Amino acid sequence: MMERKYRHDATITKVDHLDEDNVFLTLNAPELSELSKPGQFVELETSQFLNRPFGVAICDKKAGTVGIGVRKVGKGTKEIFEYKAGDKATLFGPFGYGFSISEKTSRAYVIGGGTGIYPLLFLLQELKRAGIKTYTGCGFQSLTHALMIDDFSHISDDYLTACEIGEADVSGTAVDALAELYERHGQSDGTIVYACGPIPMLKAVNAWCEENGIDAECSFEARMGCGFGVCRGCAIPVIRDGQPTYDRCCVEGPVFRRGVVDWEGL
Amino acid sequence: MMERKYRHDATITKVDHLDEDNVFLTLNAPELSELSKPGQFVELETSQFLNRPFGVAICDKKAGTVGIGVRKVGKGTKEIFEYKAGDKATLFGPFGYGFSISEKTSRAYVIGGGTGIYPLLFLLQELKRAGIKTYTGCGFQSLTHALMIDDFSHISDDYLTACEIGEADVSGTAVDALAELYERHGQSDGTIVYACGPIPMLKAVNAWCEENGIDAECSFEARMGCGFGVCRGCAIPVIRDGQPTYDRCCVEGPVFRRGVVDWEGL
Amino acid sequence: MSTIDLSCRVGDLTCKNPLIAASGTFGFGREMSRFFDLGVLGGVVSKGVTVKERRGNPPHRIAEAPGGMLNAVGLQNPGIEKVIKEDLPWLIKQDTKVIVNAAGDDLGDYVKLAEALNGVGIDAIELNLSCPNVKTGCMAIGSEPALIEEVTRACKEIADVPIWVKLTPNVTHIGDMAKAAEAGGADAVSLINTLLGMRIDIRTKRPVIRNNTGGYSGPGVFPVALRMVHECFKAVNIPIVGLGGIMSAEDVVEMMLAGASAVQVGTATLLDPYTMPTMIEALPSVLESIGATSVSEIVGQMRPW
Amino acid sequence: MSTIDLSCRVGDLTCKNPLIAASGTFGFGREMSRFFDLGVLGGVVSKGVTVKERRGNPPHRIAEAPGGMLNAVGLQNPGIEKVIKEDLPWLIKQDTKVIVNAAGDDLGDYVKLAEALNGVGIDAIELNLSCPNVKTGCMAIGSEPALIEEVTRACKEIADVPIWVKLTPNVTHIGDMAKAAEAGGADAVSLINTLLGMRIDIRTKRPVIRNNTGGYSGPGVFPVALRMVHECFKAVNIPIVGLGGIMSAEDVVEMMLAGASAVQVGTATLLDPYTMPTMIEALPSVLESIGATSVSEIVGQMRPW
Ligand SMILES: Cc1cc2nc3c(=O)[nH]c(=O)nc-3n(C[C@H](O)[C@H](O)[C@H](O)COP(=O)(O)OP(=O)(O)OC[C@H]3O[C@@H](n4cnc5c(N)ncnc54)[C@H](O)[C@@H]3O)c2cc1C
Ligand SMILES: Cc1cc2nc3c(=O)[nH]c(=O)nc-3n(C[C@H](O)[C@H](O)[C@H](O)COP(=O)(O)OP(=O)(O)OC[C@H]3O[C@@H](n4cnc5c(N)ncnc54)[C@H](O)[C@@H]3O)c2cc1C
Ligand SMILES: Cc1cc2nc3c(=O)[nH]c(=O)nc-3n(C[C@H](O)[C@H](O)[C@H](O)COP(=O)(O)O)c2cc1C
Ligand SMILES: Cc1cc2nc3c(=O)[nH]c(=O)nc-3n(C[C@H](O)[C@H](O)[C@H](O)COP(=O)(O)O)c2cc1C
Ligand code: FES
Ligand code: FES
Repeated sequence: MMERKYRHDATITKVDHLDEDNVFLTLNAPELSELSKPGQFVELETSQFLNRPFGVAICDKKAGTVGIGVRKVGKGTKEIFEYKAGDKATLFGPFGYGFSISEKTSRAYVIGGGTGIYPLLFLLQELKRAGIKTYTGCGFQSLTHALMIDDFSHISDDYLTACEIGEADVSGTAVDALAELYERHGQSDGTIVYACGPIPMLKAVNAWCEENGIDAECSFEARMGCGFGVCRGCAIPVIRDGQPTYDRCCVEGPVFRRGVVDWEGL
Repeated sequence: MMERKYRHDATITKVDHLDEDNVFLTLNAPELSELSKPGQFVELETSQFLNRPFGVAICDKKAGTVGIGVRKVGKGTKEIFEYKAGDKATLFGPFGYGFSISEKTSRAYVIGGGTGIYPLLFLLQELKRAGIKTYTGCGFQSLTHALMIDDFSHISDDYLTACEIGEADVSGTAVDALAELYERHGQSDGTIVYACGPIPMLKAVNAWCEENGIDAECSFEARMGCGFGVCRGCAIPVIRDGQPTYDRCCVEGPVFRRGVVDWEGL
Repeated sequence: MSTIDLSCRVGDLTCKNPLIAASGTFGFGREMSRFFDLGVLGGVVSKGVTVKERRGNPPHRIAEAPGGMLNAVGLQNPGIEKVIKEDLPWLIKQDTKVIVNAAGDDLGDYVKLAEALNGVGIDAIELNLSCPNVKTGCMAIGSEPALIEEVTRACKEIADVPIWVKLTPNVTHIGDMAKAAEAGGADAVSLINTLLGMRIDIRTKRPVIRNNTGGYSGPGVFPVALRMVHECFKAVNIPIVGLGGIMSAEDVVEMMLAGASAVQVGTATLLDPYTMPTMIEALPSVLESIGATSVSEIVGQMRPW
Repeated sequence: MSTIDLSCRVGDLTCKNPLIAASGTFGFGREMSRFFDLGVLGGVVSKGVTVKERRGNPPHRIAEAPGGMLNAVGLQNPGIEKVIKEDLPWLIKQDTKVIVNAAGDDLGDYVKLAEALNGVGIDAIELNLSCPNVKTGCMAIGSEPALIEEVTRACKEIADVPIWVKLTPNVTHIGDMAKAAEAGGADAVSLINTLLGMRIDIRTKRPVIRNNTGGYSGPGVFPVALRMVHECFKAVNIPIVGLGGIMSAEDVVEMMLAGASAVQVGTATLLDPYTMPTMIEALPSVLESIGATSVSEIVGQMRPW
């Protein structure tokens, strides 16, 4: 039988229910963890028809495990929420063009909102390994919705939680946290913003970067058919050669340089 | 919320793998066991589209349990074969017109073939309770295919296993066992044959009964849509008012008096 | 508890809720009454009835498919006379609307059925111009606009109750079929009947269904049904009764947003006899969750892009 | 190990096995080559190609349904020139048959595409007369026998490779469409393309797909596809390439028994990129289990009742 390098019949080794709607799964999948880079995603099989995409949130190549954070929003994620340690799970991946970590990068602002924070954990891990200073801001609806504060503040050189409701480090959005962090740490050559979260957040990040002349890499979500580039289901509006067109979220993305994205077209 | 008397969210309390293809499940389902009569069946939910019909094979009203014997033949039964004690199962039923146990019945010949033997266990239990003598013959391909010999010989007043291949009590079919038992125990007023098994066996039982002038009740199988009489999917050819027509296996059956069955039309 | 108004109207007919049992998966209702009081339903459509008794097709009549099933029952029923004498009197006594599904080989049959049903006390007749499992009539009529119009008009002239026309999805332009029914004076169209399908037993090399082909129903047909309901909603002004693959209260809402004034539930009942009460119980909270205060206000409220 | 002959013929074209990747779910093949060597496949049909580059429809382009999915990609592709320059040279080098799916707005488009593909080194052209997700051409042509015949004949006169005509299932009489293709000189017909469907997000009251409607594919369409393949098998003498909801080697066999000389696999690849190799690995033992010694001997061997 032919080798199936991108198919992983994994075992769930750990299930952490972060709150009523969020679960963090650790999966034993050595080849997957070997191949994964920050910003890439996996496609998880459920009893629903299409597989479900999730960013790789933790990757321990030594242990041969990956972690994904999942928020319960619909039928597929509801099912995933019920997984127990010991259950089997089939995943495909890793897929997609992840975050790029350049030699020139000196400091990174890492901005997340909602479930967008999960894949940033893996990114932060790799940025740290590369010796890059990281300033992280995560935005949530309220403090009760905030997730993994300890993990993020522990791995970042500076970390702020932003909430629109209630008391937090910053009262406002993730972009307000970004502004506050920028206030504190400024920029130098090779400063970059990494962002992952809902479209309105990404738009605001883009506007802020525009204003401050900083480059950004933004991770997008799109409904996916395949996850590996053959169906063209996952269109993200971009500008290529001056023309508006659609890139594939699963191949050219999910991470896009902010300059190529057709922000109006979104 | 409205009561759902014929729906049972049961727990599987015991799983006995009888051989490589046959499993006997005991389910905790008090209302179902309360309602069930021999010859009736349940519809079991699986991940397949339609529910799967199985005869009630054991019914312990005190313990609140029922048992079903399942042979692995296709996708649904393959899934059932993997059930473990503690798993949940949804069943509907009991449905259908079962075996009738008349006051006048003095002795019963109980004939089964293949998976047709399972529902006969429950019948034998009730016949015994009614003080009726039971002479049981079960037919299998070979002795290695024989099932539950101990249970049947224990509950019957006389029991014979018939196999076409290899050494058994009777070498031949279930009908040969019937002939041998009849040889031994004869008939009197109120003798009846109860039969459950594949069509060729039922046809042979019918022919034998015809010859010997004995009545029989035969339990049939048919592909079912609903199991409770509304879809007319489960047609069994019968003669009503001298005309050939189709009865519902799930309502007028699965047990039919041999006289109403359109044996030619089968 | 809930203040959501579930009542709905199909033309002049008012149902207590939009859930009507579809034809062929509810018998004549009596078998279902052991499960629940039929009074909880918006309505019941009878099994297809023909002028004369029909024995139906030989078995197998049923096959499975992913997301659905095929059937070729072949309209087994005792004939209109017996149905009127033995089945309808009981059904009419239930506190729900009663619609009789009428199937024929030709115009004459449909007229006879409509005539016979006059004065019986039912609430509507559903002309089955769409059964794919019989050799003549039904689907053959239902894929020709001129025939649809002719049969509808003839029945409309005779019947003392509203006429619904049940359409087949096995056509190129479903809107044209609905228009033909409207032109013939139909009070409503109901759709979809089953998609024509087939399955083969690879071992025996025989079609699983004795009739060779069968009608495909269940959740697998839902997207097609929804699209067709919306096409008809745009094409005609008479109300639409939507069906095909409805499995949940959410599906009911989706079908009504597409333009259905009421819905029918078929195959779902076969999988769980309590399905319709379950949907009715769940409907208010689904409506609440989308900000609706009544079921009738959502009809056709889908906003196309 | 196994001695089962998997090779099959579609007219003059011989494929090493009957599994051909369907159009639109395999890109131009290159993305799939990281999963396996395309040489294991019987053939690959390219994504639909148009004369000019197409941007495709805005998102969402995908919706889910029980037993399947809806898509309205809208034929996003770089246009025939670029495809010939950048995509086909690589694909042609693979050890498999290459079929280009050609889609146009009108007769002129199809002719231009056929012309452009002359001498390129592909093995066949599949005329997409069936895409439901674009405003003009395709499905509009594919539901009119006269247009099917006209387009087929025009392409046949020009092309230097066999012409397959891909049919839409959204018609009343599929056999008539196949006959029209045959009359136009088609070397084969392939079917089915997607069933036209819709889904609504009940919360936003918007169609889930930005295009409002989409093409329904996956196991939920299999019974319809199978029935239509058999109808065409009875209607025409040219070979049939069967597709629609094939998910397993058993489905391949069922489709071929119904009359398909080869099959295509679409949606199944999206769920598992290794699906086609898995089916090819399983096919010999499935064939053995039904007593066949070659795949070609089972074509059309279904025995109707
Ligand atoms: C590249 C990528 C990375 C992602 N990473 C994460 C993550 O790390 N953690 C997390 O919780 N979620 C993540 N998501 C979102 C996640 O895929 C969806 O929440 C999930 O698919 C919803 O499935 P469902 O069955 O619960 O929802 P349903 O609404 O029932 O799903 C219906 C359909 O819509 C699709 N869908 C619904 N929401 C989304 C969405 N936001 N993005 C894409 N498709 C969607 C589903 O996949 C399915 O096809 C990511 C999405 C993408 C594209
Ligand atoms: C009244 C009744 C009582 C039964 N009692 C028993 C029992 O006690 N033990 C037991 O092992 N089996 C019993 N059967 C047979 C059992 O229902 C089938 O073996 C089972 O449905 C096969 O399901 P599958 O998914 O494994 O097979 P598949 O072949 O994959 O099923 C395909 C379809 O065919 C139907 N089907 C297949 N075989 C049969 C069959 N023999 N009878 C009816 N429908 C069938 C399935 O229900 C399903 O709808 C009984 C059947 C009936 C009608
Ligand atoms: C077993 C069965 C029998 C049916 N009999 C009839 C019938 O007699 N008359 C009719 O108009 N439709 C009949 N139908 C079609 C259904 O009423 C309905 O139109 C179709 O099944 C689609 O709806 P569903 O997916 O909810 O079942 C039958 C369907 C099934 C499954
Ligand atoms: C995402 C997607 C894109 C498709 N694009 C095309 C296309 O460009 N040309 C075409 O002829 N068919 C196209 N199809 C239809 C498939 O080739 C196939 O006919 C259909 O999906 C049924 O087969 P399946 O159920 O195996 O997918 C597309 C299907 C899907 C799901
Ligand atoms: S999801 Fe299929 S191309 Fe991106
Ligand atoms: S299975 Fe539906 S009537 Fe018997």
